[in-house]
Amino acid sequence: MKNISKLIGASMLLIALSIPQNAISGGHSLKVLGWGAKSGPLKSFGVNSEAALRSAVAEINAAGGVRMGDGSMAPMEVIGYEDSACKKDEAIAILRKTASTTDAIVGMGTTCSGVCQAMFGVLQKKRGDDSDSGVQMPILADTCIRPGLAKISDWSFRNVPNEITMYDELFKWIRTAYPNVKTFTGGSETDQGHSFVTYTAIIAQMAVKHGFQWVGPPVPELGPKVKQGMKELQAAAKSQHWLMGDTNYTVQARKIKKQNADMVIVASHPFSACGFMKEMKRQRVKPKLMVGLTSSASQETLNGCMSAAEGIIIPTGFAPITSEAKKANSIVSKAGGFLDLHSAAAWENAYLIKHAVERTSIMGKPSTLQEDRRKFRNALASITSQKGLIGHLTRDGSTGEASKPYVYVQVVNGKWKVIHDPNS
Amino acid sequence: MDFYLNLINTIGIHTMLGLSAYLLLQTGQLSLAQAGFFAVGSYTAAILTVIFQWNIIPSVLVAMLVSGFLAFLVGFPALRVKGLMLVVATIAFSEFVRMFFYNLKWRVTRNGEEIGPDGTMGFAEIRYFSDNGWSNFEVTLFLWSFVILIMGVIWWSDQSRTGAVLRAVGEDELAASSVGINLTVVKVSAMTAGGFIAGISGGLYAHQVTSLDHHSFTVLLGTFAIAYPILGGLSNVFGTLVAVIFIQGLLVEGLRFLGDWRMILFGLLIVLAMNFKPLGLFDKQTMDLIKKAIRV
Amino acid sequence: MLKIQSISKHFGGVKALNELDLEVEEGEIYGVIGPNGSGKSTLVNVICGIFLPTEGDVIFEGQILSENPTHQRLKKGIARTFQNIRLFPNLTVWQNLWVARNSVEDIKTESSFYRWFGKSSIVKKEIEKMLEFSNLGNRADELASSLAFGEQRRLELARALATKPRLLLLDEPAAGMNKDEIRDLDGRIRSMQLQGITIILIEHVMELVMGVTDRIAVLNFGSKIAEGNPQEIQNNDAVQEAYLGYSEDD
Amino acid sequence: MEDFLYEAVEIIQTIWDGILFGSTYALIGIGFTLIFGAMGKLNMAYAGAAIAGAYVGLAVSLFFDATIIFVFAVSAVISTLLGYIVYQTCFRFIPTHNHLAALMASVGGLFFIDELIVLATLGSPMNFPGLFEDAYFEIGPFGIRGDLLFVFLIGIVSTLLLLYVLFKTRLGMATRAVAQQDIAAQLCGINIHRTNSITFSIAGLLGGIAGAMTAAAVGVLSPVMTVPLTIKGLIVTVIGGLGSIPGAIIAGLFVGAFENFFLYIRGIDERDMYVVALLFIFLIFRPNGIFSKTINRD
Repeated sequence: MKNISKLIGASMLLIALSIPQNAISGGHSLKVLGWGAKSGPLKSFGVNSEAALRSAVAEINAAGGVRMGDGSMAPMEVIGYEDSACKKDEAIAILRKTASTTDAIVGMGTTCSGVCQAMFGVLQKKRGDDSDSGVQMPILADTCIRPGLAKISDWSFRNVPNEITMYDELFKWIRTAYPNVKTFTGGSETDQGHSFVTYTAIIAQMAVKHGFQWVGPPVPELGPKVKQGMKELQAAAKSQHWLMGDTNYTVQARKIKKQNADMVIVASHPFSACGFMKEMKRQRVKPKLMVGLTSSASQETLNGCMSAAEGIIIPTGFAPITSEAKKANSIVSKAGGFLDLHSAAAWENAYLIKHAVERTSIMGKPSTLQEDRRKFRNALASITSQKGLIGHLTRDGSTGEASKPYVYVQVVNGKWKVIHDPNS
Repeated sequence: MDFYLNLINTIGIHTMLGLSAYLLLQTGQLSLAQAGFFAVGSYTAAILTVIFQWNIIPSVLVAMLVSGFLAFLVGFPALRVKGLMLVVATIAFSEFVRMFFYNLKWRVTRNGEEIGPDGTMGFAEIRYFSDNGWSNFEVTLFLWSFVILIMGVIWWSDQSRTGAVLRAVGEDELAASSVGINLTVVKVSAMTAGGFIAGISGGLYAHQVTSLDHHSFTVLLGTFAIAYPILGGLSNVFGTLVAVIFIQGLLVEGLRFLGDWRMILFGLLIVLAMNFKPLGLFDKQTMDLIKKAIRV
Repeated sequence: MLKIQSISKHFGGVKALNELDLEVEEGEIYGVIGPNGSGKSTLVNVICGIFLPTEGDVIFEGQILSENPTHQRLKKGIARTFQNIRLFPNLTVWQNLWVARNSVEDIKTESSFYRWFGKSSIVKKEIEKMLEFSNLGNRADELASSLAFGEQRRLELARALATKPRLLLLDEPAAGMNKDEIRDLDGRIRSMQLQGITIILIEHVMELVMGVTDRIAVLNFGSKIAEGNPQEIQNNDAVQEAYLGYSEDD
Repeated sequence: MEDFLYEAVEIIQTIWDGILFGSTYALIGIGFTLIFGAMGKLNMAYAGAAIAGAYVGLAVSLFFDATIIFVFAVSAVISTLLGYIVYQTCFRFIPTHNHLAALMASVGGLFFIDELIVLATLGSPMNFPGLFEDAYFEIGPFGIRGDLLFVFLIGIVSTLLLLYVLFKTRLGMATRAVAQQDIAAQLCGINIHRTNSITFSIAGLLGGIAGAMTAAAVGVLSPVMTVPLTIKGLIVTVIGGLGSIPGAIIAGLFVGAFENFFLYIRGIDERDMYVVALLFIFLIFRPNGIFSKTINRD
């Protein structure tokens, strides 16, 4: 049995190693632990969010740190930033590890909606419900934009814009800013839950609401009856959608060319949005306007297809428009990350944590850990409005759905340019 | 503690997944369909506990029967072909299953909330364990009782004539059929047994992660299912367990502190392991070492 | 007992068997000889159901075995050995014999659960008998691949016997054997005949064939050119001609 | 009538586009078939290596401002090298009869290559220079992409070159000898490892061209492309018949057209289901592929 025990011993040792070194230390500091995708195709999420989180924490500490329950100022400490690879099982393992083996007061992760959906499911649904054996640990996600995730658990928090109001406002603004745009069509990637549902249930519905005329395949019910409309849209427009890993977009682009709409919606992540927009360019589909999915308002789109994306308008939760935002942007860039709608949320989360901690009395001792987490959760839940990088982050206390400010950006000459700020 | 229990649960689920491929691999057939059976099992069990509010035990058993039956049906046409053709056919099968679940919508309203599988949005809030106040330790006991039962049955059949027949088919099909072994029956039975096991493991997995969507059941999962027995060696069931501990415990969880280098090392270590131990980590050489160690 | 009725087997343009007729009586040892490429192994494969004949029928005890696959023919009582030994190399000697217990008699006497998952004393006794027959009694737990060549031949023969056949096809069992081993094999074949097994012996080693068989058929280019007892065959002109240029133990 | 004409034009256009794109599947399929023919083994790292080659080609073009032909050449060379490395690391030292271990090792190789790409690019999609992006010919109602036509021609030329090498040179002779009877080939003095590594390199070369072609046709390179490309390549290999190069070409073009057609008439959600169904039909009725004449009894 020597070999097996050796192997088991070695793996236990490695697992022990993988727990942050200072995880259980008595030091007087406010500990947080983050995670995100640091491997796999979505690696940029984790890398950027880690850079943003660490930079923001450094800023907070440089400004004196966080005021704890005993009145003293303590530094905030990121005790680790783990790789969840945007996979459910791994994120759950990290969540449980954070909750049970570290004295982090809050877990910060992750960016991927599908992963949040699983992770939140492991948490206790209603706080104080003793019959529920779910994990009791506050989680603060940077993004996880899929609608409806807030209701899964009382312990889950997200820092995301509300996509419904975001696109509602967007089309209202387009109506006035581009009076000659009257018709629209579009496509999406159907294997990505967030892209497709946002497209059918939100973007297309809001465009119709603001009087744009759908010129895609006939969709009788598209309009106020959201659910019915969604179903019809899915059925009718199937052949102008694609999958994330596709390589051939000729059919979709030609269908959209034929529809000759003023506005084309590209509701897709950069991987396939770029392929599709390039195909549109090749087939010389030149709509007056393109509208994109908020997840595409990132550096990846510029890496992938700067020229084909020229002119696309996307609402985003971050742009360097205020002095704070500009400052944060330059700090994070120096730390080797990009600040975009995902990572900016990680930056803001650091400040949200500081704000919440200072609203209550966190002792930050190992003995008070569970109590601290509970207090922290309640404090975080009680925040309904907090200053973020480009405006106020708000949260609806009853539904738990967050809503953060957003701006509209457009690719102009190969760079993201803010074209409208609905708050100003 | 919670974390270690979670890791032990993950190891248990993956061990069952690996064992579901073990029997068929013994007959020399390389099938990547396990991801499909696993997906069917997990969706079935989750639908039963969430939509029909069944107890978990009958749900897992029904999941087992459903995926076993599916494996039985798939086995007949699929096992007509072998080698690379079987690999591709089974990849295609599990992609088909994945696409089925990615189109599956079955929403019902309960207590004012909509629940059930929701197409590409996945199937969230499969919260049987926490809703019924099961502690993670109880979950571990529950899950591992299945693992131990399955390992025991396979260990036993390995020692009996069944094991010898499966291996005989794997070594020389022509010789096996000329001593009277019905190849189709043996292969389809192995596939069906694999389907049963994959169904159980999928049903438990659904409740462990609480949320399912088609991203979990890709070809990659099917590859892992065969990777465990191949990496562990086909000489006995403990090989699979050791391989799961190696991959899930060591490479996935143990190396997490390496951050972005972890996955690179992951691929590299598999290549190295196969080069140095082509018959699996738990091959005859290792067995002899262990036997020697026990004797000393 | 076995009747081969105008069997032809074509591989593309090659006619491996050409309207061949044979008849084997119950209890006899029937030899099949012929130069290389005369269709001997194809004949075995056709009888066992590995190849389906292009034309003609194999009739075993009055029944036509047209579409029956190999394993079903075994249950009817047709077993074989291979020209190039095909054991299960990574199974033990014991397991090699255990796997072969598929006869109708075995299936009837044991419950199927016990057959697959148990190990009854009858099985133990019978396999022990087989081991004794093949002089492998003390090597039961060794892997088949670790046996010497002659032992592997004996094990393969024992494995075929473990299926309790009534007709046994031996495909060049003496290939690569020395004189002593051939003598030993001769004895074994005779003792199997005494147990009531009909044997078809396909062989190049004339010493064995001429000594042990009751009747012999000679094949050339897929057709039977002669049939008779060993003396008749030795004096047959057509046979002499067919073998011209071939050494006897090729 | 007008509707009918419109639909007819669209369907012809759809099938035509599919055939052009199918040439990338065909090249990937040939790679799988070559390796399978030579060793009877499956190299799962193949499509990964192809995409990796295209990445290196892209990196070169970013640093040296190279022409697109140069990018293609670099992709092909790197992928050739990767093919050789994959052989040496995942196949060379694993016993010949052990198919499982070699398969697993190449899966490890796929993970490794994929993750290296992610390490270098953060997984971000990268702009890949297109070929004559403005060449879009409109002939009557039909549109033809000039770049795809070029890509298609490259595919044809490289296939012809491959067939020449395989059937007219000594090297090809040795490769085919090893494929048919490895032991006999060894007895004739052919170094089996050398021949196999050359086969892997040739397959890698084709893969590199296929990777660069795919990237140029899409205009974007991303790590999410490797797995779908692997699956499509495998399906093409089986439909074409294992080991058959003409089969792989025809199957590649056919699968390209088939999936595009079903995308057009049935939509994206069902497209891949039809491709899978096509595969099953072939497995049941023509298990030896398009060009098989007989169905062997198993």
